[in-house]
Order: sequence, then structure tokens, then C-alpha cells
Amino acid sequence: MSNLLVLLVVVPILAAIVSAVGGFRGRHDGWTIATGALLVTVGLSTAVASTVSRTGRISYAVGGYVPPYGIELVADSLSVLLCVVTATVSLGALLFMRRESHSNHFYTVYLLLIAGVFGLGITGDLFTMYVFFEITGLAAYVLVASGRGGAAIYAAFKYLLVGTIGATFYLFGVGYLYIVTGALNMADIAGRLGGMYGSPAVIAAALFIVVGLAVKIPLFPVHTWLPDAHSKAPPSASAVISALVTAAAAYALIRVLFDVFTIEFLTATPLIQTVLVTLAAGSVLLGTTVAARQQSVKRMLAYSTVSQFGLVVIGISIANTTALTGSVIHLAGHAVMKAGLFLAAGAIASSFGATTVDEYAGLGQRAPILSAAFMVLALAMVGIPPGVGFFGKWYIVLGAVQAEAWPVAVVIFLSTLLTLGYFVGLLERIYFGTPTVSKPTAATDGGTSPPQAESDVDTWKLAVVLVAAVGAVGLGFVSTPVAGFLEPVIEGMVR
Amino acid sequence: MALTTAVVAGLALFGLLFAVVAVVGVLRFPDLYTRAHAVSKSDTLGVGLVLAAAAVASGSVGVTLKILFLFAFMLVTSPIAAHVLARSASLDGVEAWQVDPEEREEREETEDDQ
Amino acid sequence: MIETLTTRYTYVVAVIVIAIGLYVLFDRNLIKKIVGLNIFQTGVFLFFVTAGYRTGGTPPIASAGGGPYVSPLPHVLILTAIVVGVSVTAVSLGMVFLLYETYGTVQEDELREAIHE
Amino acid sequence: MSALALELTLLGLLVLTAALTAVIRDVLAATVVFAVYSLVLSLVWILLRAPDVALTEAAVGAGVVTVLLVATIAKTSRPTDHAELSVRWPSLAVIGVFAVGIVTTLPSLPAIGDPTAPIHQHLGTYYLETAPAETGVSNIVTAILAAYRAFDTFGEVVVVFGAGIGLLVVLRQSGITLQPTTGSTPSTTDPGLEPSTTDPHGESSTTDLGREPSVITTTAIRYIVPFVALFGLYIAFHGAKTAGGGFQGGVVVAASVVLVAFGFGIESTRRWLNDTVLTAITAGGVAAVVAIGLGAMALGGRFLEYTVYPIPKATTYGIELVELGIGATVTGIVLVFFFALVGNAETPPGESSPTHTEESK
Repeated sequence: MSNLLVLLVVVPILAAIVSAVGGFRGRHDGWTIATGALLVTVGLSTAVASTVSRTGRISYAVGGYVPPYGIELVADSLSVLLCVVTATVSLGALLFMRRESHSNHFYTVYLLLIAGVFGLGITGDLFTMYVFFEITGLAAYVLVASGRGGAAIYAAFKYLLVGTIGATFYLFGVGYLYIVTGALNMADIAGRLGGMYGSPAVIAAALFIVVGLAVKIPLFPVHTWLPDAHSKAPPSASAVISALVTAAAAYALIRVLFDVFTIEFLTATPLIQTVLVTLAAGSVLLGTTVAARQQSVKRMLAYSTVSQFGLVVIGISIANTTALTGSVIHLAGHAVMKAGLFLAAGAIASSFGATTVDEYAGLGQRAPILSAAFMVLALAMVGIPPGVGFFGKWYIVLGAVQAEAWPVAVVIFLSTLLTLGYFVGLLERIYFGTPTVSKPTAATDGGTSPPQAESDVDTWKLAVVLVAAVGAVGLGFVSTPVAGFLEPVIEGMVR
Repeated sequence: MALTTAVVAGLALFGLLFAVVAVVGVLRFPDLYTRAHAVSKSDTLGVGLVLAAAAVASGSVGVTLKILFLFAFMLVTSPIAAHVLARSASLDGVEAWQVDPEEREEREETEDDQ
Repeated sequence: MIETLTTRYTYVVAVIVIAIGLYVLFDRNLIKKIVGLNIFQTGVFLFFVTAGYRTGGTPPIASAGGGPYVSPLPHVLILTAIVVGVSVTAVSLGMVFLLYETYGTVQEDELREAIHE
Repeated sequence: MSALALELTLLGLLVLTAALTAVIRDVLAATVVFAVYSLVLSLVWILLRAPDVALTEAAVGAGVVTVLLVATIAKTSRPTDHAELSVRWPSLAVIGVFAVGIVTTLPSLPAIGDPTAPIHQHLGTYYLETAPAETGVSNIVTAILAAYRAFDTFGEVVVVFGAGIGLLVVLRQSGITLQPTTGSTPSTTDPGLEPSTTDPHGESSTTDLGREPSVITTTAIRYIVPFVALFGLYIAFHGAKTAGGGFQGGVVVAASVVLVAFGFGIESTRRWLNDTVLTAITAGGVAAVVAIGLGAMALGGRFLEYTVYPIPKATTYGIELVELGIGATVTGIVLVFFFALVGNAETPPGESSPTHTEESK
């Protein structure tokens, strides 16, 4: 039964190869191959989810070599949640691209990115995690570079440099752990780290891994690559990268901190938690303040990713059950909401040529359904119930209050207010703003004069954005059972 | 036993001498062609001697055979490499260095003044 | 301090190489940044393989009575990491080439100005 | 005693070449010094008893990276600022403090070479004792690479494959594809590389300066290439017994094809090695690894579980086949790197041949 686990990674890779061969032969069937593969992965991830919910943690020894001598793939409720979210969000972004013309090679890289995120989700070996970080990273750099214009290339180049430095720091930390314990399997290392919590080498390993992952998530102050990378990439690429790649990095941070170093190490060395809290608080405050001042909507969404993941890492650093559950739920909920927001912004940009806050003026009349979906997603992101954003933040604040971390609770409250500020400002512009009459008809990217009525918006794009909006609210209702589903694993991590 | 180490050391040192000569050549010579000429000398002979030293040091026939093949390969490729380098440079218009007549007179005058 | 130098000098060299790699990463020229990235990575690789070394050890190729072997696992990890590093370098060089074709420069400051126009 | 002296000189040389690369302003000179750095590093790997890593470093680190770097420098400008060497002290100070911080953690690590270190206990001893018997392969590094940790290697081949395709996606914007540029688009002016031949049957892939490749080079290459290719295949095939394997072998075989491109011109080589061959090699390699993995699953085993196959010594053959798949992919992708970066990019705007360095008279 647990064979499905490795298929989660192998199926997208196989589809990537088929699409690449098609690409070399000049065929343009990449989209259909990718959709087929992702439909299979949706099925696979739900099947694995049902098995995990029935039988708990699955372990799969690749190649038949019993871990720790072979590589072990692991699926517990945490990784399954990431896999299900990855499958659905990536399928949604793919359907969004139905009308756009991309080469087969583009879909090959897209599929490799998804395979990388799946790999990160199910690996139980620290070095395999490095390899899948490189697969995800490489695919993300290329997707950003496939955006239009030279600025996208430069953004991708900066992202490549910083991302590779982060991955190499992570490898350096894994090297320290390997030298001190002689093991690479996560559970194996955790078992052997027992007595060495005080040794400088283990603390250095933790710091390097935290720095490496902080670059990948990203956290303040190493987040500067994100706004350009996410705003310059094509809409469905920035949706997938902003939603999934960041979520996978935060998932990896949880997995390493709690499954490898374990809670005993975190309580023994408070330095790690203080470093994490300061970086995360910095991300939250900086993310929200800078996002409020952004003119381009995509850059505003990119900065909001930085602040939302600051919240997630705050939940991780508080490290009690409620806060950690909140982080995981927010990590998954953010993926759906942020992907929906980026796709909506992409649809608005391609159909109405509107990319800046001012150009969104009066969009409510011209595109009622699209703006309604954008509003639902924005309010969910701010944390208005019943959106899933509310439940994630609520659990994190509750955890902060339980842990009497008052400054952290204040930071969260402040950031929610600021987020409310700039999103409501945008919504007010959409519904009550008056479109500047002498709107230059030269649409920015590709569209002739921007069509006034909504009927010209691509049906696929509209449908996907609507599903994302419904999903953001639907997930809100389902978040309490999801918290129950996660409870045993998180309880095990944090006790 | 001391004899082989002496032979090995001798061969290696002699090979090293060629390498040093090549470096001096690269530093002293004025233009690309003379430098390429200097380096290719060390490639063939200098490396050959060091390889011979390695063969003697290893003592086993198998290794010596491999080293002979390696030397033959080096003997073919490094002069060709120098040729390709020089040829593409000349086609690219890198002029060779000459002592033009006026400069020679100036130099003679400066020598008279000292 | 002296004790570290005598028994762990290769680790110190690895850290120096990592520091030099990081330093070169701040260079203005994009291609030198990529060279710096490679140096930075090789510093970490040196760290791994040195850890696997064993005094008097022989290469991990099993032969009858082959004596104490060096630990083979770091070699496997670094083999993979080197080839991953080269793949990322090739993609980054493709980007540098494109940036030159669009903006005509490979200096970061000139590039930034050109992009802002 | 002399081994320590050799080790210290090599490590000193390593730091020296790295420092030189850092301070030299001229990017081409820095790249040359970086190539020397890679060669010294592969010597250090040999000293640390890591022949596989040394081979990879020499073939991939010094070979492919240096060729790609020089090709990119040839295609872009070389800023000729006058300062020979320059050091930025503030960033050096910051990084210096960071380095000292790391060095302070070194004492808590076991001493180098200490046999009782944890790295030699747990996994180290297990692989050394059981690998030859269980996998029937004497090169334990290849055994771990292609059997115990085959999933890492599978992920790693996917990275190489993704990089090749990714480079094509990135370069697609400037019209660079792998299709041979038939017709009159001028191929690149690569002063360093041999010009391409003018085709006898009239199709004038106009070479850069209409240069004829010298007969010396073409004949020499005609004799060398078979040996280089054979040597590459030897490394790939014999990876199970001696140092070597798919990656290293693949790069050497790719180098032999690059030699042909140098000798007989890039355009004609690409026409001979057109897309179908290139796709077959790259996709074929990765597909072979996936097929072996899925085949094992079809027979009831796990992904890449060789023992499930009903043939005798299944693991040994499995390892060798996976190594061959890797070799094929690496060969194909290195050629994609070469043709995409060095091959048919148009002449860069502005200077006609950018890398003229006036020889000071």
C-alpha cells in the first residue's frame, strides 16, 4: 500500500520526461500531459491521506534497504496535508494556464517543481531533503526567469544566488550533524543527538540549518529576493512558488526542528527560539509595513507572503501544541489563499491590463465576479472568519497567549491590523474608486484595448479563481477536523 | 632502495626545472606566441620527465604501461593545443612582437647615455 | 587554539575557502559571483570529505585485506552535490548571457540602473 | 612526514588560488585561476583518499564549469578596469568575523582521521562490511550511490535533466534553441574556438571569419576522439570495480563530442547530432532509471529494489544499468549546455569580437 508514497514523486517526473521528449519533437501537448499527471497525484495524495488517517505514520524504505542504511520516505498527517495542498493548488494553477501558450519544456520544469515539493514533503532523510530543495529551487529559478523582460531574468538570477547559498548553508548544517552523529536518517539522528545538546557543533548545525531555511522560506533580513522573483514571474508560476515552495520550506523547518533536534534540544538551547522569533517578528512587521506602501498589486502580495510566513515561524518558535497547529493550518491555508490571490491578480492583469492599485479603481463594476472572488480571498487572508486565515492566526495567537509571549501576541495583532489596512484599502479602491476616465487604452501586456465587460475574461481563469475563493472559505469550516487530524503528530512533536 | 628514490627525485627535479623554465618564459616573453611556445615546451618534456619519475616510483609494469600511454597522449595533444591557441590568435589579428628599427636606435642611445 | 590547528587544520582550510567564496559572492561582476558561489560550495564539500578521512585509510574500493578504508558515505554525498552545483551554475550562466544580451552589461550596479529605467 | 608536507602545500595552494580568484579584477584571469583551483582541489580529493570525487571534480568542476565560464565571458563584455587587484575590506572584515565564529565550533568536532569518530562507526562500517557482499560491486562508493542511496542519485539525475531543460527554457527568450541554424545566420565569433567548416554542398553556414579549420587540428582530432570516447565509456562501465561511474564517464564522453565540435565546427556537429539523438540520450537516461525503479515495483518490490528482478546478481546489473543511465543523461545534458551556451547564440550586440586583449608591445 505504501508504494503510492514514492509514486507521488515519480509520476510528475515521468510526465516531465514525456513532456520534454514531446517538446524536443516540436509537439505542444505539455499541458495535457501535466494535467493528467497532476490528476493522478491528487488521487495519490488523497489515497495516502486516507491510509495515514487510518493507520497513522507510513514508512517506505526505497530500494528495499531497511533504514537507516537505505533512504526512508515517511508520511504522517503533517506531510500528507502538505502533499494534498500541493496537488490541489498545482492542479488549479495548471488549469488557470489552459489558454496560455507555454512550450512543453515549460511544463517539464513546472512538473519538476511539483515533484520537488512532493519529495520535500515525504522524505525522511536530511540529504535527500537537500537534493529535493535543489530540484524545487532550480525549477523555481527557471519559472521566474520565464517571465517577460530582462527584469524577470535578473530577479531569477538573484533568487538563484540566494537560494543556492541557503541550500548550501543547510547542507553545511547537515554536515555538522552527520559528523557528530554519523547518521543521515532523521529519526536516527534524533536518537543519537540525545546527550550532545550542549556541544557547540550541534548548536552550530541548528543555526546553519535555520539560516539556510530562513533564506528559503524567506525570513527577514534575507527575504529581499522574494518581491522581485514573485512579482516578475508569470502569474501561475508566482502563484505556485509563493504558495508551495515557501510552504515546503516552512514544513522542512518544522520537520527538522521537531523531528531531528526534538523539543528537548529547543528547550535546552533557547538561542534557536530567540533567533527564530526575532527573524519572524522582523518579517511580520517589515512585510506588512512595506506591503502597505506598494503600488504594484503583485509586489504587495509578495510582501504579504513574507509577513504571513513570519507569522507561521512565530507559531513554530512558540512551540506549544496550539501555536504549532496554527502554524501548520496557516501554512496550508496560506497556500490556497495566496495562490488564489496571485491567480486573480494575473487574470485581472491579462484581461484588464490593471497591475497597480490605482488601475484597480472601479474594477467592481467592470468585473463583478472576479472582484468578488478577489475580495473573499483578501478578507480570508486578513483573517476574517470563516476564512481559513482566521483559524490559522487564531491558533497561533492562542498559543502565544498560552505561552505568555505577550510581545509576540502584540506583534501578531499589529500585523493583522496593518494587513487589514492595505487590503481593505485595495478593496475600497476596487468597489468605490472611480476609474480614471482617460484610461490609456494601450493595455500593458498583450491585450488590445482592455475589454469593459467581464465576459471577455478567460472562463478557465475565472473558474479557478472562484474555486480558490470557495476553497479559502470551505477550508475555514474544515480546519477544526484538520486540527484534530494533525493533533497526534503535533502532540508527539511538542511534548 | 636508495638508488630508486635518487632516480625518482632526480627525474622529478629535472621535470620541475622545465616547469620553472616555462613559468619564467611566460613572465619574460612579450607576446602570446612566444609564451605559448615556452609553455608547450614544458608540457611535453617537463611532464614527461615527471611521469617517468612516477613510473619508476611505482615500479609495477601495469602502471608503467598506463603512464606510457598517458605520455603518448600528452605528446600528441599539448603541441596541438599550443597550435590551436596560436592559430586562432593569429587569425584574430594578434600581432607578433617585433623590435622595430627606431626603437632599436632609441635603446642604443639610452645605453650610450648610462 | 593550537590544538585545533594541529588536529583539524583541513577543517580550518575549508572554513577559509567558504569565507573566500562568500566574499567573492559580493563582487560586482555577475560571472565572478557565480565563481564565488562555486568556491563557497567546494568549501562545504571539503568539509564533508575531510570528515570521512581516516588516518592510514585507503580508498573505499574493496580489495582482499584492503586495510582500514576511508568512510565512503561523504564521497557519495559530495559526488551528488558537485554535479548539482554544476547544473545550477550552467543555468545561472544562461541567465547572465541573457542579461548581457538585453542590457549589454554584466556589472551588477550598471544592470540595476538599466533595469530601473 | 613527507605526506604531511604534501598535504600542507596542496591546502596552502588551494587557499592561495581561491584568494587570488577573489582579488583579481579581470574576470577571465579570475576564471583561469579558478580552473587551477579546481585542479588543486581534485588533487586534495586524491590526498583524502576520495578518487571518485577527484575524478568528478576534475571532469565536472575543472572541465565543464571552466569551459562554460569562458564561453559566457567570450559572449559578454570583459570590463577592463585598470586596477589589477582590489580588496573590499569592509565585507572582508564581516566575513572574517563569521569565519572565526565557525572556527570556534571546530574543537567540538572529532579530530580529522580519528578512527573512533562517529562517522566511522555506524553507517561507515556497515557499508564497508556488507556492501561488497550484498551488491557484488567492489567500489563501495558506487554501491552506495546506485543501490543503498539510489533515490538520492535518482533525484540528482532529475536535477541534471531539469537544468538542461531549464537552460533551454531560459534561453528560449533570445531565440536560442537547439535546432541547427541552417541558412545564413552567422554563427558566433568565438576567437577561442575553431571556426566551423564551410559546407561543400553550397549550404553556407557562414563561419565567423570564413576560417578554414587547420588540417592539423582536424586530423589530430580524428585520431584522438575515439580514444577519449572509449576512455569515457571505460570510466562509466568500470565504475563498479574501480573509481569512476556514470557522472564522470558521461562528462568525458561529452568532452569527446565537444572535441569533434572544436575540430569540425559547431554547426556541422549539431546537424550530425541533431535533436532526436540529443533527446534520446538525455530523456533515455532518466527514463532508464525510472523504468528500472518502476519495474521493481511492478514485480512486487519497492522502487529501485534490484533483488526483486529474477536474474542472478540482479543488484550488480541494476547498479551498472543505473550508472549507464546516469552516464547517458550527463553526456546529453553537458552537450545541451555546450550547444546552448557556446553554440549558436548570435553575436552579442556592440563589439564584434569582445575579447580582444591588446598585447602590450
